[in-house]
Amino acid sequence: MPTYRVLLVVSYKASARDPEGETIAHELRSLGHEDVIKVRAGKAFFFDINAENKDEALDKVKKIAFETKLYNPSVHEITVINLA
Amino acid sequence: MPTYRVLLVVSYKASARDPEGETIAHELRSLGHEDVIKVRAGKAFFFDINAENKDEALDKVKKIAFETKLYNPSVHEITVINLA
Amino acid sequence: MTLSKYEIEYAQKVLGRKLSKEELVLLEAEWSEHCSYKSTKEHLRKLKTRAPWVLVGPGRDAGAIKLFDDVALVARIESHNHPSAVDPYNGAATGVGGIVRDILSLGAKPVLLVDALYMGSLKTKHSKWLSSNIVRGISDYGNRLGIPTALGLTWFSKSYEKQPLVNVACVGITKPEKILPGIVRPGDPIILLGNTTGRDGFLGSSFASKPLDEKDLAAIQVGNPFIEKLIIDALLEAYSKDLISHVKDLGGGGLGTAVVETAAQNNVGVVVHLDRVHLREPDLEPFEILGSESQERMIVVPKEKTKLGELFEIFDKYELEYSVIGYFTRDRKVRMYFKGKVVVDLPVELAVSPPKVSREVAKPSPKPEKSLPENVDLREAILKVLSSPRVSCKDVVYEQYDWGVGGRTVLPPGYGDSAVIWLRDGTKRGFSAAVRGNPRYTKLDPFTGAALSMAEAYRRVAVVGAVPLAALDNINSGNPEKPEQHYYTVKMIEGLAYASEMLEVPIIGGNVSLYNEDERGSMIDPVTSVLVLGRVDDVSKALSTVPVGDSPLVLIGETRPELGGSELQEVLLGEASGRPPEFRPLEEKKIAKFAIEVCRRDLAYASHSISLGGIAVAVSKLAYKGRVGVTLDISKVCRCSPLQALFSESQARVLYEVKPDRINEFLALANEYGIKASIVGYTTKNEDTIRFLYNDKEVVSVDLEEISEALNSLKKVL
Amino acid sequence: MPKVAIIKYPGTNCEEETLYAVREISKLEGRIVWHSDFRAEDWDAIIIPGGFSYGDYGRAGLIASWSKASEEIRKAFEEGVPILGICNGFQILTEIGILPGSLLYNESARFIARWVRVRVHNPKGPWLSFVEDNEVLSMPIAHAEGRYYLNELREVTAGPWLEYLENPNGSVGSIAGVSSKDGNVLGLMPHPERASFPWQAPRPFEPGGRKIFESIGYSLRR
Ligand SMILES: Nc1ncnc2c1ncn2[C@@H]1O[C@H](COP(=O)(O)OP(=O)(O)O)[C@@H](O)[C@H]1O
Ligand SMILES: [Mg+2]
Repeated sequence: MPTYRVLLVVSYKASARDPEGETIAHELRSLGHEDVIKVRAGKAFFFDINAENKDEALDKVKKIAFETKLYNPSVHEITVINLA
Repeated sequence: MPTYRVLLVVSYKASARDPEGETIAHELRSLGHEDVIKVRAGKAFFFDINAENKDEALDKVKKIAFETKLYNPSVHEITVINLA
Repeated sequence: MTLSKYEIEYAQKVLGRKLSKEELVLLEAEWSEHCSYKSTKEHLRKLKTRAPWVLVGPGRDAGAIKLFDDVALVARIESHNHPSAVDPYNGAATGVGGIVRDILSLGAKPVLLVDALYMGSLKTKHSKWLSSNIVRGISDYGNRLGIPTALGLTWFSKSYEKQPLVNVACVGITKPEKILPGIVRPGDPIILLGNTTGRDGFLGSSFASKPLDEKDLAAIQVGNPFIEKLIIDALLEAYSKDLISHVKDLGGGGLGTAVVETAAQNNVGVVVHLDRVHLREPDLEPFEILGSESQERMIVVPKEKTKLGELFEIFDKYELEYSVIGYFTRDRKVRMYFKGKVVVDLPVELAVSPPKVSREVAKPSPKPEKSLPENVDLREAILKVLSSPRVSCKDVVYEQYDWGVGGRTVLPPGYGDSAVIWLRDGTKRGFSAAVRGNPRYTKLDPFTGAALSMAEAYRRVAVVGAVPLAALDNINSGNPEKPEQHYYTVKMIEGLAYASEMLEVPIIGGNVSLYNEDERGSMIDPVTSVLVLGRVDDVSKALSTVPVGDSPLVLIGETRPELGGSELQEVLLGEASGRPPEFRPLEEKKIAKFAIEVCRRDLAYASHSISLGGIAVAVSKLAYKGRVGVTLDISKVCRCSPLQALFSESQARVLYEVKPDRINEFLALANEYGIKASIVGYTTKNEDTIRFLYNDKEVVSVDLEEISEALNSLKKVL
Repeated sequence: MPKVAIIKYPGTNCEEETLYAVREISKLEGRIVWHSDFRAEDWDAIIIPGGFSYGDYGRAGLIASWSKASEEIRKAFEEGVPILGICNGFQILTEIGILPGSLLYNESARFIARWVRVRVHNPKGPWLSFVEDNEVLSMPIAHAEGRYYLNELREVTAGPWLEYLENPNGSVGSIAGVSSKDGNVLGLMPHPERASFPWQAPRPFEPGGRKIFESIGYSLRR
């Protein structure tokens, strides 16, 4: 089976606050980076995972993330991206 | 100027080791997810940023990350992805 | 919504009109169990709350005592059980945030955080996830505040698999005359300070007043410890400049509750312009602004209106947001406006007086004590008990907490029977705190269980040399609408009342958390956490649990064959039964007085109060901590079987490592206090076994290495 | 009397006990200075105390390094003013680039607070003048990002540096603290201000941080 690289990002849902992102955005703007409208922070995990194809790799990561509680669906959202 | 969303991921270079990723990969495998070859952990920042176009948005984020040292080139590597 | 149809009708009858949506939200919060204590108020009156040194009793955001003539101690305990079941990380974190703001509300500087955690078996993925995230939540939030979490309690049982209990407490210091009296006058402006108000956490307090239901996720909120730290620093700076007359945390019920309670306590009215509140989302509706429980917000009432500029300068320095949202009035009404329109117009009195509810109690039938198997292997029993997650070392937990920030921590977690905090004021004065709770005892006998929580904390405070002065309690139990569950709540309160009366320790605050049921409606094991605070005259004399070696071991107190509800029982039979150990207040008092004197005269090197797992655990932990060998003669402990001698959880007992040259003085002192003292063994430097004798003959010996392995078993699962 | 600035950022939380040690042990005049008010020329020594400046967001010490105070600290550094960075202060000094290396997330990926012992190598300069070579000091640590990392270790081990006897966080070379070659700038993860009075140290530890405050007091008054 080939190995794929999948990026999983866990961040707070849009309806929740995100103290880290809010603080960074605020400080960046006061440093003069006024184009920065918003920052949301999160945790990233690069997975190298064996799968039949790209789509399966993505699905596997999603499933693992859910089953092993890498995120809490009641507060977090995830972004999953195929990298290679 | 339109607003673009850019994802910046900061992770440790191989030379600096990534104990968190190693631990997660190890745990996932011992839970039976043997397809997981490797995990690298990092910090993610979703930027909503004003720019003329997608490419400029990406460049702006890279520049901010470099200038403000959101990553430290001697220990970190970055991944920058245009989302929308 | 938890407001009953009857309650709505009652309010409308009093008013002679229909309630507005905003009024419904206000009453929903005010009349919830969380804010009104409607099921427990009449019982809580039984608690002893007075003593000459009590400065503020129950009723305010926190209680206070006079520690020294020039030092007041302010304290409060609270649960965050329901939020922690759904989002353990933020649930526990925001629990810490709330309790710290309560201490600030009395004008004090927070100097100690305490957590009492009751979590699942650690055998399922879910309970592991809950436990590790609860600890991480407290760590990430508490550490950022610069307040040491130097004391706690960690319990595991499958009863808490899905509904953990997270009790947190905070202790602060100030000068007695600097305690904010909570007084406001008509005309005083109200400033809302801190975080923006958003939809997050809408009506979390009524969420805590009903059983766990997965649909309640809207109440989840993310804590922001960074803002909280700025609020702490800003308020302390404003207090030092005498700029503030009243502060209140926006806790359960949000803005509505905070202003209404302040008005009620002062017999005044209040006007609030909801459209002046600084918001997170611009489109918030008035009822949402009113009921939002967004974290890290407080109302502040300035001392002099002419010095508002100075106050705002401080808030600006810390880049904190604030808005002036209203003022207090003479007319004892709560009126709220939104864009010029009246949305709330209620008598304050009505808002704080829900109609009476009547709650029945029914006593469940007791379970007979199951007998232990015959021929229990002592060695195996010792190692099994030591490796139980409840007994084994909690360093995986407390090493994630910054227990030393402030430079005041004298006995860090793991080094003493209670925490000792130095005032760091040019003297050696300080205070001590201990927290205890035992769900097994309480489930078998809620009255005795609650009394023993208090007795154990009381004893532990005394053992480090502190004079116990006050207690706070956190009652965790089931659904008050179910008589066989409400029984436990009522009995625990009665047990506390009895213990506080008998031990002469006033209760200066507490918290009741009801509706702790799992998804099938069965009650978690009820428990009362009790925090006891004591005065330390010289922190350098505080007795640790680290022995030196080559010294006699003396057991203080009477060992009886009390194995009901014991750790041994649970470890061997998988379940506790029978009666828990007896609460013996007179013995506890004598021992406390004795223990204080032992420290004052510096007679001992180390000590450990005996509780969970009996003398077997106490002696193993001493040996482990000091890396010394121990010889203990079981036959000198009591005239009962070796199993009973080693594992009985009889209360009112302490094990001491006495300084060899002071042993006679120590024994004479015990004699003088009318306390049983037996030399049961001795410690040995450079040895690495614990040898248990019976009538001078060795019956079992365990290597320190095995002990250490057993005591470190929690690390492998958490 | 020589004056010591203790710089406070939003989120700094060890400034008071540090000030207490400066006054009681160093017998120096100390003051807590808000980062944006800090000016290099007013002070004889600088301490950046521990805490969570800006919540440790992004990375410990990162956002604090954006403060205007950084330029002033650099100015003081160039003028040879003694500088001590404790825990978050150490992280900030590496972020500003005054001390080499980086402090990465602990190997356990958890916050760790415990008593440790460190061995002092090549002591030199105003912060270690009372410490002997190879002397072992006990102090508590309390950090999440304390794993010291540097490619070329010789850069720091030639000068004064601190070594954990039992590496708690995975630091390369068990490094607990590093220093400028002349010892004028010292950064360390353990907290000397929490180990300055006998009753702060539980058996079997000793209050090892006391020597650092005694040293600077002696060095400045001399
Ligand atoms: N959740 C916790 N938070 C902080 N400290 C804790 C926590 N749980 C236990 N501790 C600390 O761990 C130490 C050991 O506690 P415990 O397991 O009750 O055993 P012991 O009976 O030996 O005191 C105590 O110092 C206690 O304060
Ligand atoms: Mg509160």
